Amino acid sequence: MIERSPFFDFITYLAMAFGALVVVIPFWITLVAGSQSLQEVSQVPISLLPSSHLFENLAAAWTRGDLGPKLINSFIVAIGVTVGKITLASLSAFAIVFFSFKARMICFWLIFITLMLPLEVRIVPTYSIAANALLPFQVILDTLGITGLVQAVSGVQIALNWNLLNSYTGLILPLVATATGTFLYRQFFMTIPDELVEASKMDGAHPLEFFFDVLLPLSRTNMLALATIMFVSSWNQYLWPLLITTDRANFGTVVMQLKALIPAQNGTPDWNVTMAGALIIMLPPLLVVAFMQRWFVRGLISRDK
Amino acid sequence: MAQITIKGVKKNYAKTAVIHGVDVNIEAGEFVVILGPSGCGKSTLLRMIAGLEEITEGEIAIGGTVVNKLEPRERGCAMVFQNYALYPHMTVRKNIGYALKVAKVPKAERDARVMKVAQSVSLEPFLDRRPGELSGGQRQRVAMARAMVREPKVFLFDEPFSNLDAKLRVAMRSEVRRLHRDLGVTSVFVTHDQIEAMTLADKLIIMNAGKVEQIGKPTEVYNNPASRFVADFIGSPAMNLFEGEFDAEGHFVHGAGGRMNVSQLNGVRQPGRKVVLGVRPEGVRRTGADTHGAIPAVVDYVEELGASRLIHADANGSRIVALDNDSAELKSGTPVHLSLADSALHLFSLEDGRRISH
Amino acid sequence: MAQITIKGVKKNYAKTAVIHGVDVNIEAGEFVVILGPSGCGKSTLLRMIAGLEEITEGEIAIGGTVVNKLEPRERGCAMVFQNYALYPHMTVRKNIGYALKVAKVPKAERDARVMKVAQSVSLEPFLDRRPGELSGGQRQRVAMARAMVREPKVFLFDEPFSNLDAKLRVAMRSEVRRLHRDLGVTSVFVTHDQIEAMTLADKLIIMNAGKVEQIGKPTEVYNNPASRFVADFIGSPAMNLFEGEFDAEGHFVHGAGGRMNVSQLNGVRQPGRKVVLGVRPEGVRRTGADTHGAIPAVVDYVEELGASRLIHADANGSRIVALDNDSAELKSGTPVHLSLADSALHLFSLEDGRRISH
Amino acid sequence: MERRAYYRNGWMPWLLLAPQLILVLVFFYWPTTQALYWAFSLEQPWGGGNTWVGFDNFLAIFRDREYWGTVLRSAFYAIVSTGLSMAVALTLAAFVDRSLKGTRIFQSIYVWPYAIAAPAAGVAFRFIFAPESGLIGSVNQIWPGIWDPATNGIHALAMVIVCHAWLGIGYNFIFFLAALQMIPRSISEAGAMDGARPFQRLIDLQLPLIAPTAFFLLIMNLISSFTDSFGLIDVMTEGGPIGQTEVMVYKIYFDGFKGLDYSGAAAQSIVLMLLVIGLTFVQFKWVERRVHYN
Amino acid sequence: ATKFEFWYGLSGDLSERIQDMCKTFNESQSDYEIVCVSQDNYDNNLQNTIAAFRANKQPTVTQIFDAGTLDLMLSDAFVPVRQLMEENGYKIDWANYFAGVGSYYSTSTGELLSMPFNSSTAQIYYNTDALAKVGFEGIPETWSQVEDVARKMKAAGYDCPVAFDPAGAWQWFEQFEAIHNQPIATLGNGFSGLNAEMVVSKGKFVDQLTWIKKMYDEGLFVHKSKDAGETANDAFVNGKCQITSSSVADHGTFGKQAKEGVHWTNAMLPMLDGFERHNSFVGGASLWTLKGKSAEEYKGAAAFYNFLATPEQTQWWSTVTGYIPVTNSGFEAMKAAGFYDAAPYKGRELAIKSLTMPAGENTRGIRLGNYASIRAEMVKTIQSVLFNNVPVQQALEEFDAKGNEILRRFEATYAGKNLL
Ligand SMILES: Nc1ncnc2c1ncn2[C@@H]1O[C@H](COP(=O)(O)OP(=O)(O)OP(=O)(O)O)[C@@H](O)[C@H]1O
Ligand SMILES: Nc1ncnc2c1ncn2[C@@H]1O[C@H](COP(=O)(O)OP(=O)(O)OP(=O)(O)O)[C@@H](O)[C@H]1O
Ligand SMILES: O=P(O)(O)OC[C@H](O)CO
Ligand SMILES: [Mg+2]
Ligand SMILES: [Mg+2]
Repeated sequence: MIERSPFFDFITYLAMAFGALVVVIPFWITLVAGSQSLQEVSQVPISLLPSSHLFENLAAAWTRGDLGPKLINSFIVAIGVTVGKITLASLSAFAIVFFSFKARMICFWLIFITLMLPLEVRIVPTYSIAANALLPFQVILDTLGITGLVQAVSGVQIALNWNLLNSYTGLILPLVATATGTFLYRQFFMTIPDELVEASKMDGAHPLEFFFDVLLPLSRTNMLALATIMFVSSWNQYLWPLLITTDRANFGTVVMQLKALIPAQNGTPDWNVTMAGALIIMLPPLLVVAFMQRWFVRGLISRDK
Repeated sequence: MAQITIKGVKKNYAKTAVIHGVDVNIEAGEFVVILGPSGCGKSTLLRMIAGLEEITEGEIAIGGTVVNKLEPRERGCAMVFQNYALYPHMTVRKNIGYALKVAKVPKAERDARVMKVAQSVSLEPFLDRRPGELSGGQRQRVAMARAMVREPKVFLFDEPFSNLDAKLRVAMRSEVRRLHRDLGVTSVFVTHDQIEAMTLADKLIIMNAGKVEQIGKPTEVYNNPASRFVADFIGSPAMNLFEGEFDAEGHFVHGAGGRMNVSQLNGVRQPGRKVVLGVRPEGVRRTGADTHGAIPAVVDYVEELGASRLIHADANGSRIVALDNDSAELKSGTPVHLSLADSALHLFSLEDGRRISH
Repeated sequence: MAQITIKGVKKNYAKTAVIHGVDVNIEAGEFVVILGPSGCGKSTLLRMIAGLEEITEGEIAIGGTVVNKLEPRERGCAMVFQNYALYPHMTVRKNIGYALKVAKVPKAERDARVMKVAQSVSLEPFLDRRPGELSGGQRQRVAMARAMVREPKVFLFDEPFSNLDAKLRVAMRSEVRRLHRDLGVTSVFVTHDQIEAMTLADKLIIMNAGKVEQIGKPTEVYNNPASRFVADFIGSPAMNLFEGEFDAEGHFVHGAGGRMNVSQLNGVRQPGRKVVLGVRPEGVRRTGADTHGAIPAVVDYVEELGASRLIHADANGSRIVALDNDSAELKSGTPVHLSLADSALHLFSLEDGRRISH
Repeated sequence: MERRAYYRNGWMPWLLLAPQLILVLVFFYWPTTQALYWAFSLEQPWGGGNTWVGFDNFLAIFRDREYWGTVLRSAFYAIVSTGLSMAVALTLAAFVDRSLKGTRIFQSIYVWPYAIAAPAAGVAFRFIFAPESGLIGSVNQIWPGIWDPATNGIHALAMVIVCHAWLGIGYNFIFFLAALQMIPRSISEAGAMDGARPFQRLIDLQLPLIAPTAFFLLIMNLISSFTDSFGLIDVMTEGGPIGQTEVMVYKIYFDGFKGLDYSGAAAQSIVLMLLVIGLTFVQFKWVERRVHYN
Repeated sequence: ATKFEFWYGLSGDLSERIQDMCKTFNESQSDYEIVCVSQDNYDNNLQNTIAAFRANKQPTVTQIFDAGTLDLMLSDAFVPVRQLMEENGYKIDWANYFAGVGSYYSTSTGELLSMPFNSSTAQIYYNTDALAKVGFEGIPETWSQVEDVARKMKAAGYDCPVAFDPAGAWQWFEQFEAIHNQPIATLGNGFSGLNAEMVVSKGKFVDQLTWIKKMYDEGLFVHKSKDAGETANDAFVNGKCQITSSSVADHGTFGKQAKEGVHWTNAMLPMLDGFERHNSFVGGASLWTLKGKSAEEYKGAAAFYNFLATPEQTQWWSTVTGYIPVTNSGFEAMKAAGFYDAAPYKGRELAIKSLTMPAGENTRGIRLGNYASIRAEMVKTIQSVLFNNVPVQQALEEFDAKGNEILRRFEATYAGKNLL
């Protein structure tokens, strides 16, 4: 920047260091507590230096929270959501941005509105749809009288049923449905110069050829940013998995296990194990963000000129 | 190589009319330049030819086929865009070859054709670079190569040089000219740079506000502008234009009572007729005070152009610019005398701006 | 109004040197234009004067005070940026008045001064608009008004017209000239447009690759370019430059054995001396085949400029451009004869490009 | 300006949109419709049937003082956590924007909180704020009983809010930084030439110019504080003590799932939906009307 | 073998015992395989069961706590246990079950709906060393004695005489009402109609809560909870607190977890002076068989219940946990075998004693709709009195109002249905 006075630079560093402290302290405390023994962690005031019990605690948390299979579940869900969302979002954003058809704006709003009403707000009814995701179609068939017709003709009763409870599909699909990705892609696609589309038209490319040959390669950075966002947010999902998995042993995710790691009602207050567990749970998304942050930031700063 | 016929073409965006009915005939192999101020509809017209914009009314035929309903890829046109519109993620080779790939031309043939085109515009050393690693001029050449490789019937250029600096522009101009000479493909070139237009065109189309003002050879347009608009638009420094009327003695009265002796306009000097008198700066010369018909003026400032200079002066309330080769210093406020070259006078109707022949 | 002294100024970005040591003296009240190709360091130099860029080495003094360590606000300079850098969220009034507000000038006085400045650049009707609601030329004037209102000791302009179209550029040029005439403030103006440079400068500084190539009056620079670079850079169409050497008879040998009679270069025609010979297109004229020293050439193509035209021809393997006023058509391939005007020859060393006086 | 490079192709856009539209229909519009229906009826928890009751469910929650308490608490929570988070993020972004040497390291650290699941952060903060141990617990050594989120609702709420604000720092920071960096450098330089010092430039030039981003963030934060607070509260306080950290979403979950009052919860969901839609609408109105500076 | 699922709401040590039990069952025969899944706690198990039921993914058997009994009864989602056993050809002597246990899970006509399983009641636990230290002979039997003892303990340097967790509404509130034969709601706590009304603010609990508040303010009752970092039970077994009240189910856990040198005993809940002791409520949970499963699965469930009803199994369960044997014969057999005579089981017979005290019109149990929510309201009520100094009378009136709202809502939800 412009002013280069050493004093001002000093203030800047001071403020930034303070900010870093604020951001890092919770991580540090988690690490420190996770590395201490039960005695150390129960001391008041707690020592701010890590101790030597990290691995025992990690191991204890690992078994108590049954983190192995839960981590795998979390990965499956996070990757499933990420891949699904990127696919869906890029396709629908492509349609919305590059095609001219009457219902374009209606479709955009239909999808976009979902952005405003996160899952948490419609928990209860969403649950029942998860029990039978085909219910809407059944109802449509029923009200149109098709069910009755088919039954009268063939004697077969149409009963659509697709239970998503306790399944990866159930964990993944509803998270894929939301509009964040579509919105981000739309924002990016709008920065693509008209001329590029036109050039490809002049070159004789079909819309899908334009999509695969030009648009997708160009949105690589955005894809990475979106992937980061999606991975992190689906990894961190709490309420939805909590709701949709009654069979936690098989379909639980790590974040759900946090509560199980908190010292139990009549157990010892072994916060060291809890924190070690938290450490394990935090790590994958943290690594993803730390690793992707360059693209992540760049992908969001789509400088449209 | 194909003839292009534009018949009664109009274009509306929603309610606003942008092209008000254009009729143009472009011969096969001709190099046509469309020139006009920003927003006059040049690009729109070009894009209608290309098929990138729907034609609201009228008809465009390429090589005898009406193309109104055809997709861009079916029209056999290639286009060079203002900002090149190269695919940023593809190498030069892939950029040039993309149209062929889409057309499912076999790889071997594709490579050969790309190579041939690349050679013809000296791009071989850069075939494996991305557009981002090229200079402006090189990018421009890639854009041209991309258009050439399809061996189209028509080339369309939309201000292809406007992002280049002056030196490069001159160079690219001669490259385009060479290209046209070599391939002889019908070309339509849009620009708002008149030097570009003058130097490139076989046929010049001057557009203004969605209408064609004049069609003709560049020299024809320069020497016989069909309207006040064209007169003002073509030529740099711009033509001096004086609004005024003829008095009883046939003098041209303008500004704060300035009078000019314009006897050469004999025949059109009806007293009271309101006209615009035009004369190019090179038709205005410094002269002695005693020259017949000399116009007294006061120097405002002088612009040094290197080889020559422009004298900006005030003649009885009208601004007048004269081209001068003398190198003596002329301070602001110096009185001078100017005379108008006989042959260089243009006359336009004040009402509708059309040329008045004399 | 202040004198600016630039002494041995260098600038490095990290490791790369961008300005290699510049010494310039700018008199109080002078209008200096820095001209050079893109990337040569013009903006960097200007920004070092402004205080927006640290000075790596050397010294800049304004009005006798060394300003190396001063903040921009302490230097008494005002700057007009290439893209105007207007505050988009403030009205024109606030844009212009912002510096005064920061300086805690009382509201009444501030308003008065803003109004005065706005009047002087005809902006009163727009005072309550935002920059986004102004045309390019109006924005440009706001930028100037903003610089003027502080009554600075120095005006700095960084390619202020590069975003304007040709017509507007001409108009703004005269506005800047008038401004300077009225206020007489020391001004430094950066551009890479040579017409702008030629027409505006009291003193022209030609820069190339971080070095000053030549300092002088515009006509001086045009007529006596100090180096091959300057000769090539100044003048449009560009000067013809031929690389070659003198033969035993004192003829200049170039291209594929072309020979020119350049007897007027007497004194520097050492046989075998490798030089670059320069002549402006207006110094090359068509002539009869029997004219003494006529150079035979073949027309490549002709560029129509309206009032005149450029003949691009090939003279024994060297490209040569001549300015011609004749309007007879010249087809590609026509043989012509050209002669070089006596007074117009320039000679440069082939090695270092410096001018060789003769 | 409107884009003009549209493809016209009857069925293809529909094909492209179909997967997303179907999912949205199934997982969004259907449940929402159902919630709407439940909100106007009494739904038996075991799914045995329901009875239409009109606006009774809404009247019931509106008559409930505790519900209004939750609404007010949500508003307080939203405003304070948003304010705190945005202020910290903006300050950091403003300093980082000076791009001094080494700034990149700070920049990447500041993004970290974004990666953390609310419940995970909740666990860490709960420990940090635990009255008898942890970091803040030490104050109780000096002044016994001064800090006790277990019995003091205000302490508990403060603890949750601080954690929520912390979680938002990363996201807010990125957007602020992006916005700041998108301001042309020359604007700041022009400000400097006009004599304004850094702080004054921040107030006079940068803040107004990033106003759209700030507003966008404001709304996103507010919405997230209505909705994302669930995980945090669930692991930190479970709404307690005395329901003093119960916010709207938590109550919806609690009443619906724990309390088996599906209809009451649905009515509350509808109210919250309207609120969030309202906020988003405000954002759009504002963004639409926001000054197009160029 | 036919597989079927059993969901339960216990965790920790008790969960492991259930797993042992399931293993024994699976090993005892080869026709059925029971899969036992913990849902952490009673609340969760009820919610998840409902959720699963709505999705048609319910387990065959689920463990529902006392507070959820009416929710199940009206759900139309279960197969009554008596019917199940009959249909599958098992003869169970239902009269053998403790009257208090049986009646809690039966219709007004005496039809037993769910299988009694882990029954308990509340107890008070004392640190005997502390009692000795302040010179108290025997065991306090009234709250005024408790107050006295606590005061002395405080004086003797004990920081925490009584550990108090407001979340323990079951022992501190419900059981108090039972043994004092105080109504929580009209109509015999809802046994004779869905239109019962809350009456807590009109009864003795007003005084009791006032007293608790006084004790809390004096530092004699000390807040111990999960949120405060240490639960009441932990504080007691660690010797930090000297008195606590909890389920007899914890008797076993206390025995295992008590720190070295911590000596303790249990007793029936203290009484207010001048009140005749009535029976306390049956706590814990019972097993419900859910509708919508196959006949094979029901056969398995019946076999499982039959297995639970065997005397050996009853005795084993009661031994490894603190839960009471639910049948008369089981209890008698254990008593005869001298089970209750010595540590670590000594004292558990007091639970039976408490449960078999004379019955009153308000001691049959609690049959209120969505009672879990009402209980949660009571926790808040106690917290607001202790932490926020809300006047007791006002707090309890608000509690009644809140409770009535829940009840009326429940009534409306099941409009047209009647109590079984
Ligand atoms: N998609 C559109 N919707 C509405 N009006 C448009 C659209 N595209 C162009 N126009 C208008 O049509 C007119 C002609 O535009 P066009 O782009 O053809 O001008 P142009 O001559 O190419 O100008 P330039 O030299 O600036 O490129 C302009 O006034 C422009 O504002
Ligand atoms: N911040 C920077 N870091 C590194 N190099 C820089 C920086 N700014 C400018 N340069 C380099 O310094 C050289 C001079 O830049 P400068 O902007 O002064 O050129 P200029 O003459 O103004 O060019 P133009 O006409 O394109 O504006 C260029 O080569 C440029 O790449
Ligand atoms: O801890 P338990 O199993 O005795 O149960 C206590 C209560 O009855 C639960 O509602
Ligand atoms: Mg255009
Ligand atoms: Mg520059």
